[in-house]
Amino acid sequence: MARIGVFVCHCGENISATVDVLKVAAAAAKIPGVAHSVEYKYMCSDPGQQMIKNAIKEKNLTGVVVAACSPRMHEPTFRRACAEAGLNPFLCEMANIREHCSWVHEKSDATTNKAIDIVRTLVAKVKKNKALLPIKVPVTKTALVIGGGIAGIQASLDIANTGHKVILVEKEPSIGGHMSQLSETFPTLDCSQCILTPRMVEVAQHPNITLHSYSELESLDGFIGNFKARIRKKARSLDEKLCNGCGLCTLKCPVKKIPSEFDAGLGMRPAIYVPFPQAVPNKPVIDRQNCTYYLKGKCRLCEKVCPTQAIRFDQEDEIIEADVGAVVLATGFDIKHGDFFPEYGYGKFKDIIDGLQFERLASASGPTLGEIRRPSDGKIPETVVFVACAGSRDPAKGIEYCSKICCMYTAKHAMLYKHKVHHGRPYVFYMDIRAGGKMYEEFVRRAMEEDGVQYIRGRVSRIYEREGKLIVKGADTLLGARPMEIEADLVVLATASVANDGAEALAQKVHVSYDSYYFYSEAHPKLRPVETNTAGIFLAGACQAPKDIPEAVAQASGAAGKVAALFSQNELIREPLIAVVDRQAPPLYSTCVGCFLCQTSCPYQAIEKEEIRGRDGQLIKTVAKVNPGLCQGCGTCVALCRSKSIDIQGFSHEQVYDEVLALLNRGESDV
Amino acid sequence: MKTGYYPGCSLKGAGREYSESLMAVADILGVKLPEIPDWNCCGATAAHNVSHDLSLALPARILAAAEKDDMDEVLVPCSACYNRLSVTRHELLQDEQLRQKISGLIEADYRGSAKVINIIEWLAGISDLETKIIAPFAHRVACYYGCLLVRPAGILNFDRPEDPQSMDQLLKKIGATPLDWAFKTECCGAGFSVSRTDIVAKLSGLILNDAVSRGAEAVIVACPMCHLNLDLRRPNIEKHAGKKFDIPVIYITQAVGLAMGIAPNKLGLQRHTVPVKFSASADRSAARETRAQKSVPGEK
Amino acid sequence: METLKNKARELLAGKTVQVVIGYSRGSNGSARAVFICETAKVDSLIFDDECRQNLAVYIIKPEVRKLGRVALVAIPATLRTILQLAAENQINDHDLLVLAVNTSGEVTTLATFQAIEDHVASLDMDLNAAEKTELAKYEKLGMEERRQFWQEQFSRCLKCYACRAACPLCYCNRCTVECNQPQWIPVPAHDLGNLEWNVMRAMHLAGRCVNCGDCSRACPVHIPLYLLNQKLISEVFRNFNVRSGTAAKAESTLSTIRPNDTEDFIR
Amino acid sequence: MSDFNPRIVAFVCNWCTYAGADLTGTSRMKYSPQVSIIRFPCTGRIDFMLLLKAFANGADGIIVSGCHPNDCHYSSGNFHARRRWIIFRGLLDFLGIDVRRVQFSWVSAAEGAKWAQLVNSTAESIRQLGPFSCYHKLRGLGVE
Repeated sequence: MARIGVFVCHCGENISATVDVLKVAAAAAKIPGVAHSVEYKYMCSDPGQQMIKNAIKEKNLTGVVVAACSPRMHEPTFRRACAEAGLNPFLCEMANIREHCSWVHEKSDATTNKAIDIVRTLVAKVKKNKALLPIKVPVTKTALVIGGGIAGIQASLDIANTGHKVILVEKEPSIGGHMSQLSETFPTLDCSQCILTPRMVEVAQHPNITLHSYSELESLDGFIGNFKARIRKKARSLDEKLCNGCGLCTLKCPVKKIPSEFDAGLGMRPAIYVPFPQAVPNKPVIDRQNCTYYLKGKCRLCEKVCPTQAIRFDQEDEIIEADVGAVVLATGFDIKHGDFFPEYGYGKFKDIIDGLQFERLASASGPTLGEIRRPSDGKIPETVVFVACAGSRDPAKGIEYCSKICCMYTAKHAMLYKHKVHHGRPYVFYMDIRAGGKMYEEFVRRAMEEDGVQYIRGRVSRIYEREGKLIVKGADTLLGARPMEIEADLVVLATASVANDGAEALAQKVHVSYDSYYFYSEAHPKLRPVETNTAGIFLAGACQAPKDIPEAVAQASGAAGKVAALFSQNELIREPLIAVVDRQAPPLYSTCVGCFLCQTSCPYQAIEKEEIRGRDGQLIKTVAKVNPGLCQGCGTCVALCRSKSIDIQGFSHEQVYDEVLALLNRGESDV
Repeated sequence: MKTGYYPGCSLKGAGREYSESLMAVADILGVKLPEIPDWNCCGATAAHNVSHDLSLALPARILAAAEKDDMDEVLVPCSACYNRLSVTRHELLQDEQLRQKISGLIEADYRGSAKVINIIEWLAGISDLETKIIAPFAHRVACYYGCLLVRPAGILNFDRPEDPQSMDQLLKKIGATPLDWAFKTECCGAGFSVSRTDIVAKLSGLILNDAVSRGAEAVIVACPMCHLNLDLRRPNIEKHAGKKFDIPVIYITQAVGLAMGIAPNKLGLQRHTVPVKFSASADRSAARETRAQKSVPGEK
Repeated sequence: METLKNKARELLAGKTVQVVIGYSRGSNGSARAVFICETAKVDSLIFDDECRQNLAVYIIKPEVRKLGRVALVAIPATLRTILQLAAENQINDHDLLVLAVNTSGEVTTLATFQAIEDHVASLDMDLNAAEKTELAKYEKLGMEERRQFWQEQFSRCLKCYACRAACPLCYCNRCTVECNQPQWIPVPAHDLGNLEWNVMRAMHLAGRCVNCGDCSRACPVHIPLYLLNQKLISEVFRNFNVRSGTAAKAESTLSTIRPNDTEDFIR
Repeated sequence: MSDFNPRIVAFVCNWCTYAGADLTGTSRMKYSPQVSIIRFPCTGRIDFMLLLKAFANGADGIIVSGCHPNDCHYSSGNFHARRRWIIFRGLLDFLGIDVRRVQFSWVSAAEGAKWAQLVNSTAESIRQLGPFSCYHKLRGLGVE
């Protein structure tokens, strides 16, 4: 027989002003199973809590209902009090007679009756509460960082510096990402590589970081604290231990005319190559699609010249397995390429390039050694038109968002051009200028006012080629939408920042949600910006949304902080309000029939298949099993289960069912 | 599948060679194109500047008549008419109340069952077109789509608005070499043909200039208004540009007709202001141009 | 008919299957299910318009599974049931061999789910004209008329659960009506319990029912249960554009979502 | 009907609507006391059988409310609930059970005012509809 204690709080006047608390306590006392019912001025005060503790001991209560404020306010307080008195905290419930009653109704019998209804409801619930123990999940204190751009690098270093192991996976032959391609960075115009490469080296040398370059995540299973990662290390066709990075092979390789990915197609590289001089690791890789040996079966020149005999033509991809406790996704972004702007002739005319290509032109380490020369004929362009919002903020192009970085880097590009070609005429077509950020607006102003960059507010309608010039047609909407044509030698399109090609596939591999543009979704747009909805998986950088470097770095450090916090304990303690699939004695074993409706409905992939086998090891039936590490306790599966085989602790069938009945059936406790 | 034919006013007047050539082509193809009984003006550019209801009612009446005559689709060669009819169908299918209102105005229940198709959709839909080609139209051509054939893209959902390809594909089919040029969808001056010939002269001039400079032997059009501006207004254009253009402007149906070996006068070519001949000089200049183009940096 | 018998004979003789489940003539001249384990009995097999029972109901029964591999004579509804059962992880591919039959006596052997899917793809999933008109008739009634109609119908319900027993998709080991903690459905056959039972039954079949009609045929008091099923079938198709029993890998309608599902009724 | 006070049960999710109702309280907005709240982790948890139980036990109206689409604390629970309700409403309506007695809504943790307004308007419309006696009459023996 239940022995429930009801404790009615006045909350000073907050409750007692409109609710007759004495009546409530009296009525509660009459509810079957209530062994003790009192009211007090402030239940949350020390004496109030003491009252509860004493009652638990003296009346050896089996459950407690505190009729006071919202559980969102004081549930932890009272549950702690119960625990201190030796009552399982999950046998304590709160009846919200303040926010949901005394504060929202006038003083009246109806209000008091409602308070009584609420108490009766919670008494009915607590009678069916079960003593629950918090769930403990072990934590593997190794982090997996996917993506070796600035965000991934920052996250790796920050985590490694807290003394935890990091596995960094980069799909390209070298880490560095887009930042390593940049010439200068806004708003300071300091050289990108100068600030990045030291970080790259630090990653390579850090004792806590294991770098897998030229590798990709194959699969990720498990749950927070306990992931199992399989990493595909793509064959470099080279023994990394033997290779000393002398680069002889890359010089001798007969194939030389392959567009360099690093130089955004403006430069050339051999078939065996290091993407760029400061690459980390500084070890070449053979591009098998273009290597003569793989195509024709002969050559092997690199093998001959290699002083350490490191070349391995027969090398195969390798699968590396790793246990990790947390994952940071830092896969970055890409920019729109190809036949995306037929009206701009992008991809048709050599001298219409995108932002990254301009970065390479302006970069001292680029194909033109930092001189602005147009791709077609290497001439120094007299007139350059920069087009902002090329694709961004354009529903017709299916990209409705702002790419965020274009305003700033376009200003930077125009400046760099002017600094390098003093007599040059830079024009910028823009919609709006979005220079929110420390020293950003000032930077753009400088471009306009000191460097004399011509800003034209209007969109470009069409670009076509005429007698070796690029005719840019647009309108100046600040001068009465005057149509204008500019004869340009070079056009730079600030094409939209978009998610990487592989973004969707990866998201599905690791089970994180993503938006309609394939950017990864944060758990909460404001309050949980670096977490995903999948516990233990965090976000850093532009894979979540277009970002500039400082933002990406800040988020990376944030993610690292989250990982460190997770790793700061040996076990995760989680509220046990999770779903469980029932188990029965043989021959039934479980009422679950294994239709696995629950599995498709679970947002957390928390439902697994469990095979029940007889002694002879022969399969008897396959039933659902909830992984307590993954389940977040939404209960969607519970409502879907036809045979009512899944129940959820804290909101069980019995609890909510009895609540409904108790709420609506005013017994003799009625007034 | 019954395809009705809506000529519209121009094809009975200034642009009658468009209609003549279409009929000649349809004959060879053995396709019947019954005119919509008792059709009326689509309202052209005037109606929608005056009254929204009127601009919907006029096309709605035409389409309702087509539906009444059990037509599943209506071929509308004139781009302007095509545009008005399509927009009307779209708006009325979007908004039930509006549909009922307009149906009331035209005293007929417009249901929207008849699809509106343009000349290119129609020709592209003919499977055995190639088999009818006996004299391939082996010329370098600039396919000129104009404004109304592809816009508003959201409503017409025909080809890609900024760089349409469908006419080029069609011209390839009949043996022509469509050129990549810049003025495919630029405005020719349209309705200013009468009120502001200077504007027409300027805009149409730019179009012809680019076509010629890229070595086109003919400009192919699908709109009587474009044709009128580029052909009938040629003297004004030349005056304004201060140079001569001998490049002919041909309706797509005329090009197809020629490729089918139909006699020029059956196609109404004799009605053009600019004589339809593909001068050797054009060829040479064209050849020169293409060589130039090759050497032009950036050109793929 | 002969082709069917020959097929069955061949399958049993060749030990391809251990039992053929099909139709035979019942004592009262009606068609009833028959389980044939030896070639000698094959001749009792029949197929005609009388054969409407959805024999898939047997294949998930443990006692039938014990018999070994099954060859199942299947009408269209049965084929879809098999796919639905597969989608709900109740049967595995190659568990059974399907003999798809039609009224013109043709027999198609379908060995894999893929084969069944391809076969089913050609079928018309929609309710037939008669069903549509009847459904519309009730939908057109006033709310109060509908309520009275159903109250009258359910008042006859005996809670015999024949509908449940006849339904191949009611395969739970423990039905919710057997839960007594809490007692979801009151035991006695009174109006409330009857309504709750029938609402629950219909809801549990939403997005799953293939409209075989066996529940209604099984009902001793002739409650038109098929109306409820057909209503939900049309609702599911109208709202989610889903047809149950069309694919062996399909996700269940109610356990999947589309962010753009209608919500015109939500404030 | 004027003196009729309907009993209305609100099934709400813990993260959005329950918190929203708390906000109504902290902002001291007033609403009709006929409505009592039962707290669930998520609308996805709400079993359609519970709605029937509420009616069977004397409820004249029901409110089911949770997070707006895409705001679900569990990312998709409300979407599952929405699907379930689409079907359930269709069935109830077909059975001649007045679906106007079940009010579905999305009320976020920030929409204290919306909650008050929702409760009042629902209470009013239920008052108009009168007691749900045709359903309550069904209640026979052995419901519990």
